[in-house]
Amino acid sequence: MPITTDDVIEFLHRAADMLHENKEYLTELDSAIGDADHGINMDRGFQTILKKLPTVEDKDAGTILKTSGMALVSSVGGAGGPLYGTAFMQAGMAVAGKYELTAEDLLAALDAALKGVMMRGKSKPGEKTMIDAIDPAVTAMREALEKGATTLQALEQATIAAEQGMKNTIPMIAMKGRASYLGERSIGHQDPGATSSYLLIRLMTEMAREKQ
Amino acid sequence: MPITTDDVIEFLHRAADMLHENKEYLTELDSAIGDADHGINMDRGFQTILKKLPTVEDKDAGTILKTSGMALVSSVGGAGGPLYGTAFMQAGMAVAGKYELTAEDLLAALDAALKGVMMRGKSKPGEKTMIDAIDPAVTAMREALEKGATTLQALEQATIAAEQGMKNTIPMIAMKGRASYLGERSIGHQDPGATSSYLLIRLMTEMAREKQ
Amino acid sequence: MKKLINKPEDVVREELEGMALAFPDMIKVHFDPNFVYRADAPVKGKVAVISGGGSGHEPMHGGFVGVGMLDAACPGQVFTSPTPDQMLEATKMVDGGAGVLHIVKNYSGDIMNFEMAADMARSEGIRVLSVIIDDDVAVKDSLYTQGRRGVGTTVLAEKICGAAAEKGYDLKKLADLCRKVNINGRSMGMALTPCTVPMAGKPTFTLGEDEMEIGIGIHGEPGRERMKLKTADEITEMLALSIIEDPPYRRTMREWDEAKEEWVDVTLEDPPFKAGDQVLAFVNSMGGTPVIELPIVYRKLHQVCEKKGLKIVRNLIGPYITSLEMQGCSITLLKMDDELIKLWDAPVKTPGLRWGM
Amino acid sequence: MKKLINKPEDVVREELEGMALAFPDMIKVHFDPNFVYRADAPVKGKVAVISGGGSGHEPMHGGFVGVGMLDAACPGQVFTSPTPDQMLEATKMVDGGAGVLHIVKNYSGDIMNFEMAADMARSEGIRVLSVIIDDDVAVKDSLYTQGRRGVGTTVLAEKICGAAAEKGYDLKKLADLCRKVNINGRSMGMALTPCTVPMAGKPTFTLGEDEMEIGIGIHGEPGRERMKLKTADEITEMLALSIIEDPPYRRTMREWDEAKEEWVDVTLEDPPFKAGDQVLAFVNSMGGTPVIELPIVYRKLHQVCEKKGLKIVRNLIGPYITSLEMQGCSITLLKMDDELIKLWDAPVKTPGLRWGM
Ligand SMILES: Nc1ncnc2c1ncn2[C@@H]1O[C@H](COP(=O)(O)OP(=O)(O)O)[C@@H](O)[C@H]1O
Ligand SMILES: Nc1ncnc2c1ncn2[C@@H]1O[C@H](COP(=O)(O)OP(=O)(O)O)[C@@H](O)[C@H]1O
Ligand SMILES: [Mg+2]
Ligand SMILES: [Mg+2]
Ligand SMILES: [Mg+2]
Ligand SMILES: [Mg+2]
Repeated sequence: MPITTDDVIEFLHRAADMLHENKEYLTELDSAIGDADHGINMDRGFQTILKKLPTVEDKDAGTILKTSGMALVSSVGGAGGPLYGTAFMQAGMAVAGKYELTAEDLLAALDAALKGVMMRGKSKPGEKTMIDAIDPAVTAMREALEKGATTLQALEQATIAAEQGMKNTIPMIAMKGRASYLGERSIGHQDPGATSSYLLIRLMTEMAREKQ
Repeated sequence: MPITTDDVIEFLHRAADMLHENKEYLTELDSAIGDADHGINMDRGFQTILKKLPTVEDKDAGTILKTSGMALVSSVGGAGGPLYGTAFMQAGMAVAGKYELTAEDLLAALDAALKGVMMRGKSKPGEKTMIDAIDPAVTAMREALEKGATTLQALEQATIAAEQGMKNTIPMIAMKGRASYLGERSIGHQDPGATSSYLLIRLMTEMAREKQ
Repeated sequence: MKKLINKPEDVVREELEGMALAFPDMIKVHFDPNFVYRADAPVKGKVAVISGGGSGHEPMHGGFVGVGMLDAACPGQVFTSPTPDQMLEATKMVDGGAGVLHIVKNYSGDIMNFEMAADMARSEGIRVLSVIIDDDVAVKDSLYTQGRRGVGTTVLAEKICGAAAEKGYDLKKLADLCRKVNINGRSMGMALTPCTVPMAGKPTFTLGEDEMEIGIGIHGEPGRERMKLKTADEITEMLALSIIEDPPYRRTMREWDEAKEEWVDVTLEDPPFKAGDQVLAFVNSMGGTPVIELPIVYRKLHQVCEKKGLKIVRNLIGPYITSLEMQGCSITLLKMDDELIKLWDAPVKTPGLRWGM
Repeated sequence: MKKLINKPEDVVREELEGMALAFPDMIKVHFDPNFVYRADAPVKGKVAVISGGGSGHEPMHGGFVGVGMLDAACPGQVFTSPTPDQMLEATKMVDGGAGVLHIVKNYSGDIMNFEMAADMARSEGIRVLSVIIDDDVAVKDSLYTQGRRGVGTTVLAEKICGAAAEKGYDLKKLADLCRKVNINGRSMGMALTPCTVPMAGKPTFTLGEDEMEIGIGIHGEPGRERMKLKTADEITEMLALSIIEDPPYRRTMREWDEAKEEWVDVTLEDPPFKAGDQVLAFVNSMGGTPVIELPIVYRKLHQVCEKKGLKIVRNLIGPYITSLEMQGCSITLLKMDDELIKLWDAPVKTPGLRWGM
């Protein structure tokens, strides 16, 4: 069952709700090694997406995602804004013009998002950032699809990998973003960006499961 | 037994010690209705007097007192400095040129000090200031001397009156100085300036008793 | 007590040493007795303007010494009036032959010490007139207190009189101008937090986590009311209305009468503000207030003035008459006319206030 | 949390409204997206200089907009980088046809948002060059972190580049000048107390009654060391020596290459200070520091510079790059030459910095 633009829009709505619910949690994580605003930032960004959605509801998935990315870029600020904004914009470019997405399209979008974050943040895996959640998820999904898994199965693998990647950030020393100034003191804390990324991937999987 | 310039100098030394010992106490009183510096101010002023004394040790009582007054004026600041400074300078003028002081000279000096404070502070009895200790003391001493009392007896009366005057400031509403801004809230606190004035008058009496 | 100081007793001297090192083109500092004076003093033929008071209110007064403002400033210990010998020596140092104006804030200590200094200077042949600033509307009566305290209007009077002296006003005219600024300027302040005098080592007063003091003095003197914390808009409106709606204020002050050669009592009355007035609006930080908060106060002040028909023609926003690290603000409104506007706009070059040069 | 604000989410907007009301002769404010720009923008034929960053550091940057300094400033939420659309719209508004210089502080958020804005502006046909300020010697390595943070030197770069733009420097020459200021300027700060971001409602960090943080960043980022409180002289000496004895610092930064039309990696190295250097000494208040304490710090800084053979030829003392109500200070030393001195002395007229006009 392909993913429709309605599904994409539903995802954005539910993501906004989910991030709003996790606002305190993400901010709490950011207060340990950052500046205590990641939850506030994500919430503000996704509320802005909701405001922009009506203008693109009948457009292709690429336009919807690009518009969402621009909404994030222009409302979040900080590091989270350009990173998630670029991720959504690149994901949108990867599926430009499409009204229905296959599992491969979804993988391409996620991969483009990952590359976008790496390009924008000049970062790579192992630096205690959101990349540590997204990168293993993309790899797991690709491998699952190559092995013939269904969309749901592939997403489930991606979620497991993202969760593991998120947890792997705990013992890491931060080398990017504000947390890097803490040096050794950043050890022992879970990265907020990796956490929000995991939550978004998990939400995709939940929706896929419900649509079964 | 007349009062010599040596007695005056001894008084200033002992006053300096006594005020140093009462520094915290006076400051504590001032913290309730003023700015918590009266003890610090008096201590600084009398230490400055001690520094100036060697230059006038062989001079007349008037010069010694005027020099002390100037030392207070130039080192204390605030309200206490000009008030006590003027008191000592006026007292000095009242006994200018004298090397020995009678009880009447002492009364004249105290009276001049009182007038000096009233002139400088534009104040009168009943306003919750040092005047409320000095004014009754001067009256008591005058009345005692008129009735034929000895110097010691007259000073003893002055001390009793000063103590009573000091205690009378407790229920008063302050109408001069910083305490006046407290209005009703100044009631219930003993005026620091009246306290230091009482302590100085009591010291005079103690010295007269020892010299008997 | 957390402070960027060395020994508490050295704070004032070391601050003055730092000022002397930092601004040698504007000021010089004399020690024992302590005063700050214009680098080019005395300016021949110009009336000299002097002020002074306890330290802890920086940049006032030492930071206002320089071309177009004060000729000298006498700093006392923190929150303690300076001594007359400071004012006397400063007066002698900066007198350019045209006399000296003493601008004195209405605190008993300041008044008495300046009075003695003026007497001494006159006995040495220097013409001195003194004008008292008493603009704090938080103090309501003058009968049972020392009267209104001198606060924000002092800064404005120093700037305006400094400019007038530079333009050649004579001593009499300058004193009249200073009195005019005083009766047309009114202020009120508030505090969110107290401050700690270095020598005392503990806060001068305490406030609960949700309390503020409205009508506070610059040494932490109690104000009109201690109340629950309110929003910036509510606070600003309270301060502004207290100032704008203040009824005519009448008090008797001692001034030197040059003809009679004695101190005489002078009765002065503040004319109330009225719709149509042009004003200078001064939002002052108590010292520890985040800079970002001052425009928020100014914004509401602008709205209140507009509603009351007052037109803000000039403004000043920042920490100019402070109380160490106290958080809070004060508002001063000064009714302006063409003379005052011209003098306000005139060039000034001091460590704490500068424009036009 | 005690603050002179209304709703925490309205702080930035209301501050901007207050600034617009207070300084209409110097600045205008654009809302949605938010930016402050010169009242007379665009100035035809002049390169425009823009900066921006999180709010809470006032007067930086909005208070530095005006003749002789910035053409526009983009304020983010408190301690949060602004968004690219702010910089894009500001860039379009102030471009006078000669291109725009973006002065960017080295924080990942600022870098990324400014980079996106520059790309967008170029795609709309505006020449944009960006120079990054990274002068905080508290950060020792650039390999395992984002690199040194941009702090006090930013203020000096904005003043100097603003003056140069006014004098007709072209875009390329202005970017070179800005880079020169950056590699010759170094800073370090310290905090006695934390500060509270309005939206957070509680302090960003905590310090014991007898503790201070040495090497702190302007958002309360951890410094080099948390230690027992020391005297002003000891603190000043620590900061000054960390700056003066800082070894050559090398880092790679991304800059736009106009010939190649792409972002390229540029490696820069700070030349160390040496005896005989002329310097500008900048003592900055973190916002809540009593004004009286700054000259005490300057006094010792002067002594340390003298001992190390550095000659202070200019100075700046006050709250210019603040962290809300944080108490503490930072020191910046900038090696000066005739070009920089001339540009520093040039007239400037902004809400936060003003002289010569
Ligand atoms: N250079 C970077 N590359 C990738 N991710 C980054 C980078 N810098 C920061 N991040 C991510 O951003 C998260 C912080 O986002 P947020 O708190 O919204 O922004 P800010 O740090 O500006 O306050 C971090 O937890 C980290 O996952
Ligand atoms: N106008 C006045 N006349 C007489 N005494 C005064 C007057 N003003 C203040 N005092 C006295 O001075 C005392 C305070 O002295 P001190 O604390 O040294 O000065 P300050 O008030 O400047 O801190 C008061 O307790 C009061 O007795
Ligand atoms: Mg954050
Ligand atoms: Mg006192
Ligand atoms: Mg006092
Ligand atoms: Mg942030």
